Amino acid sequence: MVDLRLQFAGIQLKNPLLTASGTCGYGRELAQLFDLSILGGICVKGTTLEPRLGNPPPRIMETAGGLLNSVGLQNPGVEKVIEEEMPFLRQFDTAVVVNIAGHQEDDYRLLAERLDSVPGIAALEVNISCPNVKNGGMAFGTQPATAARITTLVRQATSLPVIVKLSPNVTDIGEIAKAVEAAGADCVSLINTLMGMTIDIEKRRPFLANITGGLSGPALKPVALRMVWQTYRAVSIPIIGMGGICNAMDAIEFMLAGASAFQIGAAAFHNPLAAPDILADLTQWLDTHGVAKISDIIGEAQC
Amino acid sequence: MVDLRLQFAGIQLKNPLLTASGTCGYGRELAQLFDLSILGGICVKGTTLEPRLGNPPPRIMETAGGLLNSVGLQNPGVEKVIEEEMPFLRQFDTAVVVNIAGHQEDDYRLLAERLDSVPGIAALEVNISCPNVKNGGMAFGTQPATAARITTLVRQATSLPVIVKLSPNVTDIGEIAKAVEAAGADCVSLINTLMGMTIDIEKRRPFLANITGGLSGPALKPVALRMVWQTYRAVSIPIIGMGGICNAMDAIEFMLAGASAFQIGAAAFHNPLAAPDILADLTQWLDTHGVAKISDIIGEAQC
Amino acid sequence: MLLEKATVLSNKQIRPDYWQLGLHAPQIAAQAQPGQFMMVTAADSYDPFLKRPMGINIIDPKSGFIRIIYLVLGRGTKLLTKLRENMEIDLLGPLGNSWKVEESCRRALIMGGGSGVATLLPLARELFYRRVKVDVILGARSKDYLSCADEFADYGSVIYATIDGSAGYKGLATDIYPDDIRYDMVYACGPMKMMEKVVHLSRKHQIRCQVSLEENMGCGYGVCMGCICSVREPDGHVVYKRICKDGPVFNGEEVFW
Amino acid sequence: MLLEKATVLSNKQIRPDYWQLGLHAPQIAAQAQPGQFMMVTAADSYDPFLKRPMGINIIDPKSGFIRIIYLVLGRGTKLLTKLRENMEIDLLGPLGNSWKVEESCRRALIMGGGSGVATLLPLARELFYRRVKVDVILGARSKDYLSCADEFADYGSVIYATIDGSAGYKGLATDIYPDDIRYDMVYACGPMKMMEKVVHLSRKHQIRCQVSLEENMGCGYGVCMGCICSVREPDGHVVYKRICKDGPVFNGEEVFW
Ligand SMILES: Cc1cc2nc3c(=O)[nH]c(=O)nc-3n(C[C@H](O)[C@H](O)[C@H](O)COP(=O)(O)OP(=O)(O)OC[C@H]3O[C@@H](n4cnc5c(N)ncnc54)[C@H](O)[C@@H]3O)c2cc1C
Ligand SMILES: Cc1cc2nc3c(=O)[nH]c(=O)nc-3n(C[C@H](O)[C@H](O)[C@H](O)COP(=O)(O)OP(=O)(O)OC[C@H]3O[C@@H](n4cnc5c(N)ncnc54)[C@H](O)[C@@H]3O)c2cc1C
Ligand SMILES: Cc1cc2nc3c(=O)[nH]c(=O)nc-3n(C[C@H](O)[C@H](O)[C@H](O)COP(=O)(O)O)c2cc1C
Ligand SMILES: Cc1cc2nc3c(=O)[nH]c(=O)nc-3n(C[C@H](O)[C@H](O)[C@H](O)COP(=O)(O)O)c2cc1C
Ligand code: FES
Ligand code: FES
Repeated sequence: MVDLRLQFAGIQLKNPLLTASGTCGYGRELAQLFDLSILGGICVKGTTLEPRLGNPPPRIMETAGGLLNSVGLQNPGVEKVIEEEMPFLRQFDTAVVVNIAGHQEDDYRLLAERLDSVPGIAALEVNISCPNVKNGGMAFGTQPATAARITTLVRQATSLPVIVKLSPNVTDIGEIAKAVEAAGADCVSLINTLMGMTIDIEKRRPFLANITGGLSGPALKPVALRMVWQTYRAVSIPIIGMGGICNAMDAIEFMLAGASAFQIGAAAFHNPLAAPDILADLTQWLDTHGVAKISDIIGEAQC
Repeated sequence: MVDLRLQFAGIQLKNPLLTASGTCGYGRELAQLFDLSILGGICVKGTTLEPRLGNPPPRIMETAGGLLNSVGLQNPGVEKVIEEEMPFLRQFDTAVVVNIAGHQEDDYRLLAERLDSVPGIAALEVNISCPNVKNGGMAFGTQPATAARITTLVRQATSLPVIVKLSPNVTDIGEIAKAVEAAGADCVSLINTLMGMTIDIEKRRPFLANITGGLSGPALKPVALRMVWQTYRAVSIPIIGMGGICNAMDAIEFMLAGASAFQIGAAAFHNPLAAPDILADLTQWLDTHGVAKISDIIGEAQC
Repeated sequence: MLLEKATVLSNKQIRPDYWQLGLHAPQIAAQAQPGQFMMVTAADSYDPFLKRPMGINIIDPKSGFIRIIYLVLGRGTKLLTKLRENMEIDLLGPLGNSWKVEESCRRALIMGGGSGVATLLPLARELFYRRVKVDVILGARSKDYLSCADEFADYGSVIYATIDGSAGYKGLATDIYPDDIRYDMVYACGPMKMMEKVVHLSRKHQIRCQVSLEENMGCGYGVCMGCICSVREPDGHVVYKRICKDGPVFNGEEVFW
Repeated sequence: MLLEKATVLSNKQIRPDYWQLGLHAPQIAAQAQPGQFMMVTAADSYDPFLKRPMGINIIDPKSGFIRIIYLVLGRGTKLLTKLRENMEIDLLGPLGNSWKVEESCRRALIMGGGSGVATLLPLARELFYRRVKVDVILGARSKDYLSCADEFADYGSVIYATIDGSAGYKGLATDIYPDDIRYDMVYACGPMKMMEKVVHLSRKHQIRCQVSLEENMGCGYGVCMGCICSVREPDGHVVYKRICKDGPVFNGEEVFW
């Protein structure tokens, strides 16, 4: 049976599957459906210094092969996450990745400092790519200089592994990845959502109250996979790939393109058991194909 | 009954529906399915100075809610198009838009000069956004300076209306649109395909021989619509919107977002009668909603 | 909450635009409470991608029978109409909280409109078995659109309001809110406008009320924060709550319209 | 070429992974020639988005009957298996060119492998009616996978090659290419490797041959330039031709492998 364990960027995973930030809450609901300890890891909802209400509803609209969301980082703030959510998450034998987001650059530093000594955190995922907040968010992730600056701030404030989560809403993702690599990122994760919108033609206004939202789901998988492929050729730090992964075959594509691990997001809306289902099918596929260690397939697609 | 006629950027259309470049050939095959004279216009396959073979197969792969293509501008070259295809197209009472593409900047000037005096051309669509060619193509459309330079070359070489077709593979489409507006474009059309890829996991190599391809179809509609919305706020020249339009409701969304007309591409693969079907449903919707002139809905979505 | 592969027992049109889907889903039927809902899809494809929230209209834990009544609106519900006997369908449920029935409740008013009527039927039944006297007001566009009216009649007295006057009172359900009866609780599910009005009327008469809200949902089980509504906390603060997890039933007074 | 709403007459599994779909499609049946194909979808959704190319296995212009034999491979063909009697399905067809049968043809060899066998049956029938003596070699993984064998037997002599030897010769169809017969034409459809071999063998024996090619298709009717193959022109130039419009049948000699 294939060895699914992975070790990269100072992160140890029992398998390559993590649940993506914003699509698994803090694990409480998924824990009712399956044992969270089966997961390689869990990336919690984007966490900010202060509690955030997020954007007004409607926040979700289905699109062909995916959905738009404009949640806008609703979360109880870092203190509540440490007090109330971390103890719950520590019960499980899985890597807990805390996704952090700021309004201003210094927020990232403060968040990283605050979380540095909290037990049970495997890594920080630095969200500089949220398309749904006015200040900060994606604006940070579309300019190499800002992206690098925030990376440095976080890198200096914590001894935890630093994963920088990149935005797909850019001309050249390789350029941004290089900038954050140079600034000290241990790992990059990509992609966050692609900015999109939909209009209610009866009301003649954007359907989402926030006007635009982030597209996720299988619709954007080809774009995400291309970006992982490009990033793999641009940097030498490991990559966590995501964007539309809904089954084991999708996941294998991402790993062959160069991802060391992958996250599943919207898949859990389509199928709440996506994580266990993908893990089972992945194991079976790797076994059938005689793969001894999952790490053997990383970046193995040739052209 | 609603008046579907439109006039903008020196182009006259009997209705807002054009078939998109590369998805309708030179009209011969569609003419077997319906009368091309029902169309607002037809944008012919990307035409280059010399004949082009395009990329090796496989060139097409389906994705969730869309497809990737890496055709790479296969076409018989501008002379054959003028000799063999234009006479055929002139038979129909529809606006013929010739989509032009070059390897190098000067190609665009030569193409525009050559086509300037050819009878029966309603406008030139300048393709600076093809993701499937090595030299030129998208590389031209992702930098404001190059995009503007090519626009100027074409503008100076022809008296025909100049539509510049923009790439979605950019951080800020408004910036590119402004650059080509300033350089003399009469109109912009958007979006061309989003760059994507897919991997054959059994063969462990990219499925498309060209490695990457362009994503089109409903999957990318939310991204295309958002870009039309942003561009409408960035420039004052008219916009021709496209990207995933498959039904009349989709088309109305684009017009409400700011498009003066729209193109349908991949829709014709899903439903070869997409053009007549959309026109019929569009007319009915506008009538039911008491719209007197189609131009009354352009950019009418408010937030 | 669990994912159950249910078998379709029947699926038929009962009103213009309304269909009734009978399912064998013993695990969910064993747990479901009146007011809870499920996430449902008929598609074996990524389009439509999301599951659809659907209230449970009949819950029979003994036989494992569950019924949904659905309004055919868009792509998802159109696909539901293609289900035939013996086909299988994935259900996620039961989801959300449920209608609260207090021990002290003696007389209750149920107000339903449109597709919201469906989720009120198991409540009426529950109230009936708990010996609460139930009055039901059902609103619809016209006589043809009134669903479950006969079934409600098994549990209480039913009156109608139709916009075109083809059955009962001509007008809105809220127009015939009984001013003169001191209900212990009012339960409402229907269009937002209607529920807002019910809350307003109940407040005027100092009667507590519960409403079941709707919003577009990503997950339906609380992970995405997609389906929020504004709720006023006791301290006056307005917070966002998840309709799918903290609701769909809320105290009318706390909802911030 | 036209778009026709066909009615499903039957849809059943005939072999492991192979299904047979009978359709009433009078307009297409009236026009279709052996070797032509159709673009087919079973989905009322944008996923799968593209139609699937499928050869026509029986064409009966009189009754309007058309049959397809399809291998269940991915999402699109899996959805085809859900079609039931009396359902409707959109067909675009007939598409492409057809097998060329020359007046002078007296004896022909048909070589089919895998799902490629289907499109050869109407050719065998045509040849039979034109009094051409037909030999058929069918290749498959095993006996269970041989389809249409009995039907071919109505039109000519049939021999088999199976990889596991469960029927006929144990090996590849091309292994039993009859070296000693001077056919006027060889017709082949099957895996690329097999067709390449057939072309090679035919060239060796100076017999002309036709092959029916496959490639992923965007449109199926010639507008997208998606489905090309390399063809060597008489002047030696290699050009790209559209399989859907200029093919799917090509002279074996001109295909550039
Ligand atoms: C808790 C709850 C219980 C419900 N119970 C019932 C019921 O018992 N019977 C019934 O007919 N309807 C019920 N609805 C409404 C039902 O979910 C929608 O009518 C349905 O989702 C529409 O899907 P569609 O594919 O037809 O429409 P589309 O327009 O194609 O849907 C597009 C997207 O919008 C969402 N959406 C559209 N309308 C609504 C809505 N009113 N509420 C939530 N999401 C919506 C869809 O779920 C989907 O994600 C309930 C909604 C909620 C939130
Ligand atoms: C002219 C022609 C005639 C054909 N006739 C038959 C027939 O009679 N019976 C039969 O079983 N099969 C036939 N095929 C092959 C058939 O089209 C594919 O098996 C089918 O498209 C696979 O679809 P899927 O959804 O199962 O697979 P998926 O893997 O989900 O398909 C993904 C995409 O790849 C395309 N694709 C995958 N395999 C092929 C292939 N071999 N050829 C072309 N496109 C492919 C699909 O059309 C789709 O666009 C024919 C192909 C061509 C080109
Ligand atoms: C409802 C929703 C909320 C999200 N919230 C966050 C978030 O808080 N932080 C973040 O970094 N990404 C967030 N994302 C993005 C996902 O983590 C992921 O990058 C994206 O959805 C693409 O993956 P998918 O297609 O598998 O969903 C969110 C996505 C969705 C759908
Ligand atoms: C097979 C194919 C070929 C295309 N060829 C061209 C082309 O030659 N020139 C061009 O400007 N756009 C080309 N496009 C892009 C389309 O014109 C259009 O911009 C894009 O497909 C988005 O619209 P859609 O989603 O409606 O297809 C092509 C698209 C497809 C699918
Ligand atoms: S729908 Fe996801 S939290 Fe309610
Ligand atoms: S599939 Fe479009 S040209 Fe052949």
